[in-house]
Amino acid sequence: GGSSAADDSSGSSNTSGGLGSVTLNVGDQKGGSETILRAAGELEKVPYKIKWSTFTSGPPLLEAVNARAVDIGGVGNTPPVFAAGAHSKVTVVGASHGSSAGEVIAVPKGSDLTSVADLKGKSVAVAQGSSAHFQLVASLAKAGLKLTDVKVSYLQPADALAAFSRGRVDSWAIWDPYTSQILRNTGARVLTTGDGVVNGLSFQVAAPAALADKNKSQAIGDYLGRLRRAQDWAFKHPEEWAKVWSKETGLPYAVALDAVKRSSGTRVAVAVDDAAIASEQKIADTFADLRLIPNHFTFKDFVDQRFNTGLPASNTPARTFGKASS
Amino acid sequence: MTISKPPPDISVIPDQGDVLELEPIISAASRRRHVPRWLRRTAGPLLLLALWQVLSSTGVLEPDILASPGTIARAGKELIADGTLPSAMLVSLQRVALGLVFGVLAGTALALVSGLSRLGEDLVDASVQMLRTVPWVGLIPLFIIWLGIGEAPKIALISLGVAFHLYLNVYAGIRGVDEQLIEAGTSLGLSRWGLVRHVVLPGALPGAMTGLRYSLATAWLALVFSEQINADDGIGFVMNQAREFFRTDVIVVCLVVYAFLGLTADIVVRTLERLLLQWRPTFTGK
Amino acid sequence: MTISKPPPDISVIPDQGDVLELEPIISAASRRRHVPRWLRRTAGPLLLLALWQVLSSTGVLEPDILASPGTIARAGKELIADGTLPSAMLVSLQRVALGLVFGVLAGTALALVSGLSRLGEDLVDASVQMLRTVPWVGLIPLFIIWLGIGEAPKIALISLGVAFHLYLNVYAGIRGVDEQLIEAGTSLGLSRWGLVRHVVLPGALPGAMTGLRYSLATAWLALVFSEQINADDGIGFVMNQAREFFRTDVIVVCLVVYAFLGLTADIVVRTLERLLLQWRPTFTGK
Amino acid sequence: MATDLHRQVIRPAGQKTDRKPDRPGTGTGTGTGTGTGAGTAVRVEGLTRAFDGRAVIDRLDLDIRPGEFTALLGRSGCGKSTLLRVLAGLDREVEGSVLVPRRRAVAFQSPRLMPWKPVWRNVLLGLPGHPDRAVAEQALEEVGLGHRSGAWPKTLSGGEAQRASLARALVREPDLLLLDEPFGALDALTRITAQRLVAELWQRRGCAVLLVTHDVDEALLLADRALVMENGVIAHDNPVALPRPRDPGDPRFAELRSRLLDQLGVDNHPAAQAA
Amino acid sequence: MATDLHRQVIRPAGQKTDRKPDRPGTGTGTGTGTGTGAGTAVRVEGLTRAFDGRAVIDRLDLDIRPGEFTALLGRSGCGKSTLLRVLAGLDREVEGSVLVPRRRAVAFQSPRLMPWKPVWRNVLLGLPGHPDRAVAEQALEEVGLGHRSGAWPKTLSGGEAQRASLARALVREPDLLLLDEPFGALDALTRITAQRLVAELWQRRGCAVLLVTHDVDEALLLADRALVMENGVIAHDNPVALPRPRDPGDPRFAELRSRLLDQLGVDNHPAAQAA
Ligand SMILES: Nc1ncnc2c1ncn2[C@@H]1O[C@H](COP(=O)(O)OP(=O)(O)OP(=O)(O)O)[C@@H](O)[C@H]1O
Ligand SMILES: Nc1ncnc2c1ncn2[C@@H]1O[C@H](COP(=O)(O)OP(=O)(O)OP(=O)(O)O)[C@@H](O)[C@H]1O
Ligand SMILES: [Mg+2]
Ligand SMILES: [Mg+2]
Repeated sequence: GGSSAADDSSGSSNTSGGLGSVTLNVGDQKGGSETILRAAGELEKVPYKIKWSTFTSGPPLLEAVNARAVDIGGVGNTPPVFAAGAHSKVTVVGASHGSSAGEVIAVPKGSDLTSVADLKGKSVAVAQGSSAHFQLVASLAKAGLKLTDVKVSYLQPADALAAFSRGRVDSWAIWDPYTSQILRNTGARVLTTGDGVVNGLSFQVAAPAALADKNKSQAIGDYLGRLRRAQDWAFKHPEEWAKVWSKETGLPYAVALDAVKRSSGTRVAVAVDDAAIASEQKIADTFADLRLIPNHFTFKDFVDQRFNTGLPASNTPARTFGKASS
Repeated sequence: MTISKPPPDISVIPDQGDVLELEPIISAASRRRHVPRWLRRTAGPLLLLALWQVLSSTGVLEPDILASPGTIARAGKELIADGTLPSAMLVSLQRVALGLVFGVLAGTALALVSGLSRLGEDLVDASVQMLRTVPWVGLIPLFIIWLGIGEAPKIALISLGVAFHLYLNVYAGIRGVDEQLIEAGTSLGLSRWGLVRHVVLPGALPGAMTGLRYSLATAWLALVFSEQINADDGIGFVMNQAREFFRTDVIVVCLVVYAFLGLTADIVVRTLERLLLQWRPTFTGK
Repeated sequence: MTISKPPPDISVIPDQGDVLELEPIISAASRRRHVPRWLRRTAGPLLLLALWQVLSSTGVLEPDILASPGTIARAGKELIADGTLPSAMLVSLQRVALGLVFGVLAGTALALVSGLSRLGEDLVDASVQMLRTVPWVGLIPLFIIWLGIGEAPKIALISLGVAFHLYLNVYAGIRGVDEQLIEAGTSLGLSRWGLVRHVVLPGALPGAMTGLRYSLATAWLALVFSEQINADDGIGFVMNQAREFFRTDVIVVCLVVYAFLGLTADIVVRTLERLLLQWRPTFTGK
Repeated sequence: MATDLHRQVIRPAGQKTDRKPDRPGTGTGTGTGTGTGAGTAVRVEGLTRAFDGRAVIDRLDLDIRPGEFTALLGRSGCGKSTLLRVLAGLDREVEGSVLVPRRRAVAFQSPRLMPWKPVWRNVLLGLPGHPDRAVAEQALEEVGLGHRSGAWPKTLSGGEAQRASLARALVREPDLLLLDEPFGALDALTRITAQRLVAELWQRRGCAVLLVTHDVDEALLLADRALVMENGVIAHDNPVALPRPRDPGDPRFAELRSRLLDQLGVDNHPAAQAA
Repeated sequence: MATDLHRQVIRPAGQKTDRKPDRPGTGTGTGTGTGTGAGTAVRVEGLTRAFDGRAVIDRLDLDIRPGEFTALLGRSGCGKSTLLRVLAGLDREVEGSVLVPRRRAVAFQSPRLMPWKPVWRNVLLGLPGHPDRAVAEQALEEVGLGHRSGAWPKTLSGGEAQRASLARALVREPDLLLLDEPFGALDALTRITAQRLVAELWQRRGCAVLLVTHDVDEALLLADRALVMENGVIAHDNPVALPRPRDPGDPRFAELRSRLLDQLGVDNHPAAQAA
């Protein structure tokens, strides 16, 4: 539940308080929060110290949150489900909603598959436990198929690319920026996107211990505000953001710009409301049915809604860079 | 072997002015501990286990730092009951066995080539020394491109790990063979192959055993990576999956299984050593 | 060394009925190749490189399977020019150095304990044999819980890999020391520590060298995993990141750097061996 | 063959050379130069050592008095080296009781030099204090190895290694010197030098010496007692009560030689005998 | 000490024992039993072997005729083993020309048994065909090691190992037999047996033998020629033209012994001499 601290959290960043002595340990991924905040100028005049830690992907970041080595960090929509399923000490405190156009099931150039239903009996590469994993299950379900109707090849993205580009697998469930990369470089074709199938959410996950600390909780509130403003900046300056991002990650600029326009630039900060929780609960139940999570559990137990104030509902449509950009 | 009489007392010698101070040579039989070997060898691991349990039950080791042996045992029992672990082990065992065979053959062959001839050394050794440092993980995409996503890349990865280990130790073993024995073999009219078979290989055997010991471990380690490639069974897969899904208890069960495998490998190699190196009267500690 | 006269012709001996067939002992000087050692040793790697380039330029090796050496060189030059590689190397070198120091100390100490005393062996060896099989990767979550996400878990991972390698080879080395020399040392009145220092350790040195050789490689390998934990610099991080973002050229550059590190490690150990093992007249191939 | 070996080695007066197998308390020997003539230096009672059930040493008794030079002969494989190893305290898989002095030095049958130490370091190994290289050099000079003191052991010739091993034992100044065929690989001249060296040390320190040898003349030239080992026990114990310096031409010497050869099983009928 | 060694070893009549250093074509030796008496078995010309710049063998010349039994004596470290290794074809870091028969057998100064093979397998190692264990057992029986044929080499006593090594060389039936102090660690009786064994093989096969020994009597009892090595060359070459069986009591024997000891630098004035 909310607390009095939540009141100032939505306020501006110039609150004095005892924040000067606070150090916020933020977990990050390469080209993630730190990059966007810096590019948007949101790392100037921060009334507390931020200590960045970089992780290769969501799961190890949440491991660190669970170990109290990190206070807060941003991840996709499935890692919190698994972390919660394992009863890790993590709490979802913020969310953003983006376009699901980047989450696709792709087929290589020259493939004769045209619909998800055609996948029956074919092989699909997917990273286990990723958002694409859920998307695959959901997409198949929508086409009236079960996971067992296809040959699932569990491959990490780098390995999957090798397999996909050599035609060792018939299709690949993948997300951005990988989507933009293969679409641009290998002439792959999209079979289906995640639109209407996945929730397009990503989360800020904090350690309960940090939330219990009054000062830290205040800092987290401020930090979430900065992230929201940075996202707005990115939407307004896609080229600039793509340039920074590509430099940071080594992605080609064209690919980065594609990815920004297709997904990462479309994000809008939203409340972790009941709709969001329900959509995550659906993911949790799906994986529990697949026995990838040992037990059914209530996702709401791992959510703290104190920072929701003033944020739009989670089903607020993502921004688009269509004709009506700006 | 028992002592027929106790070691005599030095005081039997009457104390004269210029008597040499003598010391008794104490028979080993009187000092021998009578705890059987296997029991003493299990003491270490058991002690570790006991420590773990004690720390857990006294609350020094909190469950979220490391679950107690009891919890792990329950998780393990579950994994066994639902068939996950047995079937994973079976699949992995096959992969490891195949990988070991190829790896041992390749490693030994390479070691022979570069151990036996200068030319071989110049060509092979530098290349192997260069390649063995290359991390497997980086090679996985290449392996997929070359060998697909079936069993081949998995077994290739395991073989690679095994081969390098064995290579290094067998090569060092060959280079450590006493030159005097090589000379003796030559002078006895052994052919080049006879020399290899009767002198060089037996001489390199202790080194090879060390290599084998680590190779067995490496094979299981490589499995963790090889079962990242399109696997849906196997102990490495179970562990990778547990990592993705934050199942710390399953991870620890896997680690325990690995530890158990390590012990088994150790027993296998020890038995082999007892059989093959019985000619070696070496230092065995005091 | 040159031959003063050519080996005599057997036909000098007049053909009588019962003459023994003689063979000349051909001086090694007349058979010696005059290619310097370092050149011959670089031949292997250079050959590999040439093969790679040829396959690439003839199109047998397509660029998306493995980029050509030229492409890789360009990518490498870029990484060096923008400072990524040098700074990564520097950071990694520090981690590896620290990890090596701790690992070497721990591994050697453990090996001494279990190599020198039966009791130590019973307690330590079984536990180590059990633990060394445990895959690092599985330990990462535990390490994060125990040691946080700073430098500690990274260095601990490296140390662990190094320590087990060294343990195994030093232990085998100690157990391979000739009992006769131990006896001689004892009879010379060496204390227990003197025995260790003057007999056991030098005798175990060849084994330790093999262990060290692999340890150096292992240290760099462990880096790849340890730099998955909260790193934003280091060669392992660069490689992990390249993997995340499909920079195949960067991956291959990293692999090449690793190969280069392997060669460097090899040169270091070879130099050490030349210095420390010069007393050993062993088989050096023909 | 052995010539004026004892040119400079004259035992001090009062040195007892006859056997004293009785209890040490009853010993009557007067002290040698260093005053350890009384008591006993080695006492072995009922010593048994078996390999794989075969008793190589079988309830052996042996007493050696301080300052006594004892030669041990016997067929190859009869257990001489095994006995030496027990006396050196290196083999404890034994039954029976053994008492030996604390300060012992051994020269093994094979040289057993540490291959990783140059010769001079091998010589100094285990000596208390930090003796100078000069100490080793001098000892090596005495065995004629001064020029090889910096060499690696594996580059030594057979005789050179044996001499290095001997030098290593001799610099230790022990109370009990155990020598296992220390001159076996030496030529006649070098052997005489080495024998003289051992004799000198023995005279100076008054230490007990147990010398395993196959050379009957050598035993008779050097020792106060010549033991013959057989079937795991000391089968024959011959006091050598000849005045020093000894002369192989002496008829008593020849008689003793003949007796020893007989005990060793050599069919030495007078015709083939060299005296 | 050596007694009726040649009890059964009688060299065939016509055996030349005087030195023939001239070109083989001019040799006049008639054949021995196996008919290899003509020509040459070993020819060494201008052989030089240096270690670290020190020439241990320095322009050495040596011819050995087939069927000739040659003894090689010399100070410890003078290069005897080095010469043997060259003749065995094991050391090729040499200058000069060396011709040797294809079939050679060596008994090294140290036994060099493969520690990983039981004694009998060591004996058979490298023999063509797949000889039976019985072959090895018989050879071992002859050197008195029948009971140890299944033992690991490291459990052998010094003399046993030396005998095993000798047996290993003898079963090879070579044209050139190179023996490096093969009897050094043997007691008197065992030594006589082993000497007789070598003599028998030599007589039967008519092979050339080069025996390194430090025992002057041994050299004179067995050899046709006694060489003394010094300063890297064969400094003295003594034909031993004594009838066999030889008697150490023979005045010609004593004279030769005296000459050899003199060449070896032993100060053997008549008083100390045993004849
Ligand atoms: N590898 C080597 N390096 C340097 N010097 C060596 C080497 N091998 C032998 N020598 C030296 O060469 C000399 C001759 O050695 P060799 O073994 O031939 O002597 P030897 O006549 O057989 O002596 P011994 O009777 O003591 O066996 C010795 O001084 C020895 O130290
Ligand atoms: N470790 C062992 N295992 C089995 N038998 C052994 C072992 N060590 C020695 N022997 C045997 O014990 C016997 C005595 O050996 P020892 O070395 O004492 O003989 P020795 O009298 O010194 O003979 P030599 O004069 O040949 O050196 C030999 O028959 C030997 O084979
Ligand atoms: Mg012996
Ligand atoms: Mg020699």
